[in-house]
Amino acid sequence: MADGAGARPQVSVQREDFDIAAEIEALTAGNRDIGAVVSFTGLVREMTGEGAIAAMELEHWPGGTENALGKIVAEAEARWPLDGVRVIHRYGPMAPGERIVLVLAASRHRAAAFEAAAFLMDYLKTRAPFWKKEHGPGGGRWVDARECDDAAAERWRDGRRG
Amino acid sequence: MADGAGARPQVSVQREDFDIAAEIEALTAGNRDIGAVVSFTGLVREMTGEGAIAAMELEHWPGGTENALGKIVAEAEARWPLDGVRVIHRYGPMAPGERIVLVLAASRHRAAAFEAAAFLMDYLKTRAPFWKKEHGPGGGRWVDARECDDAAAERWRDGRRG
Amino acid sequence: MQVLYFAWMRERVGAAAEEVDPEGAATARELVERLRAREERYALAFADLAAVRVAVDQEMTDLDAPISGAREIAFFPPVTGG
Amino acid sequence: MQVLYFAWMRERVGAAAEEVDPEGAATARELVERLRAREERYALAFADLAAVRVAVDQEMTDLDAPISGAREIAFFPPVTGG
Repeated sequence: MADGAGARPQVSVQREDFDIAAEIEALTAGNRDIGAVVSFTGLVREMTGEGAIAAMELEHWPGGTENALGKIVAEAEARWPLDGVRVIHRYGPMAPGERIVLVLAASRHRAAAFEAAAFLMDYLKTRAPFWKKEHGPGGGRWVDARECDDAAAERWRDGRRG
Repeated sequence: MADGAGARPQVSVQREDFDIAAEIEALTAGNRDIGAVVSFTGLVREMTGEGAIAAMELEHWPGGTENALGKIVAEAEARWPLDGVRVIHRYGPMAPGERIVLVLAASRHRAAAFEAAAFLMDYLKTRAPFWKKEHGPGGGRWVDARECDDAAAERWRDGRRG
Repeated sequence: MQVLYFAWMRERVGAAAEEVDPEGAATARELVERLRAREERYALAFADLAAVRVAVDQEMTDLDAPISGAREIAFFPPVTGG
Repeated sequence: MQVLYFAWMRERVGAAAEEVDPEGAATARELVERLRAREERYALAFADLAAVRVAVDQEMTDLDAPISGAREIAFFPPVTGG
């Protein structure tokens, strides 16, 4: 049902895990014009370039993170005809296999949903203030940013789509 | 857990609805190298070019459909380094808002998961033997294929990625 | 040889599957021409060849594909799933 | 003015937030230079300026952004979430 749909947050930064099916249900309920929903789920990988990690810790910027994610969502909504967007990003300690991030994009047709979800992730990876620290056999280690993430974000410049 | 993971089907053509969260869970369980899972869910839209529909009926080719979907999945696995692929497509009568199709792609990094899921949908839309008949105020009407679906599938020719 | 029809082609032919004598047709296109000449319902189903897709023994192909030795030919309109 | 540090910059500075006298610094880069000259821990945190990102009043910008009138400057390494 659409009741209270306007009151649901588009962006959440939280310690707790999330329920993908419930989030998709809440995003699409009451809107029968939606034909396509794309979800992205990011998980903690055990093997890194430095070996197997025991845990990962995500630092964020309370307030600043929500602000940055809100701008990224607004930019996606300006670029594509979306019927719904949802971003949930966790912080704090996490074990390998745990969910880190969820991005949902809903639209009438699939191209907009796919592109918007990919755009949201590319911008989140390069513009949202989160920092990963991996805890492995060699102790704690801050993860380096990847150049390919900058390249992925760059492809959306100048209104290009993919 | 990975037990029995090899026995799970990659492709299902079924009357029943599906559980997105359970499918993602089954696809990723026991594999801690997966960093990215992309899902596509297709829903029955109520408004069409011909007005609001009351129901939709999906015809398929028993045996031929599974065969076609299996080939599409094999092609995706040959093109991208995937840790898991899942395709579920329903047939039979469906109401607006109901789920029609689910595609999942899991990989270490997000680019492969996003591209493979988009590829699977583009090929499914143009090569998997399903036919939609919409039931609206004007009676039953077979849905026309969309030219933009052919264009979307064409972009993956010659090993191009996006 | 077994011939299958789907969607509105099935409705126009009035059958989902039938055993057909190919009468020496070497390609799917020749088989379609023989069927069209046979009865009005086939002429209707195959009125627009641009809208006809064909699979020979479950391999998607085109109307000029050879059909000698094939067990099953399927005719259908462009697919619209997903 | 309030200055925030995140991730390994926070660890090197030894504080997540502090009140800093900009000593007339007109840009974020000038503020960094004053901090670097002040104590070893700042010199360490800002050793590689290519790895420093800056936000002025929560707007992502660069080191040459003016900071006069700003309430809050945040310094952090390239982000690695997602």
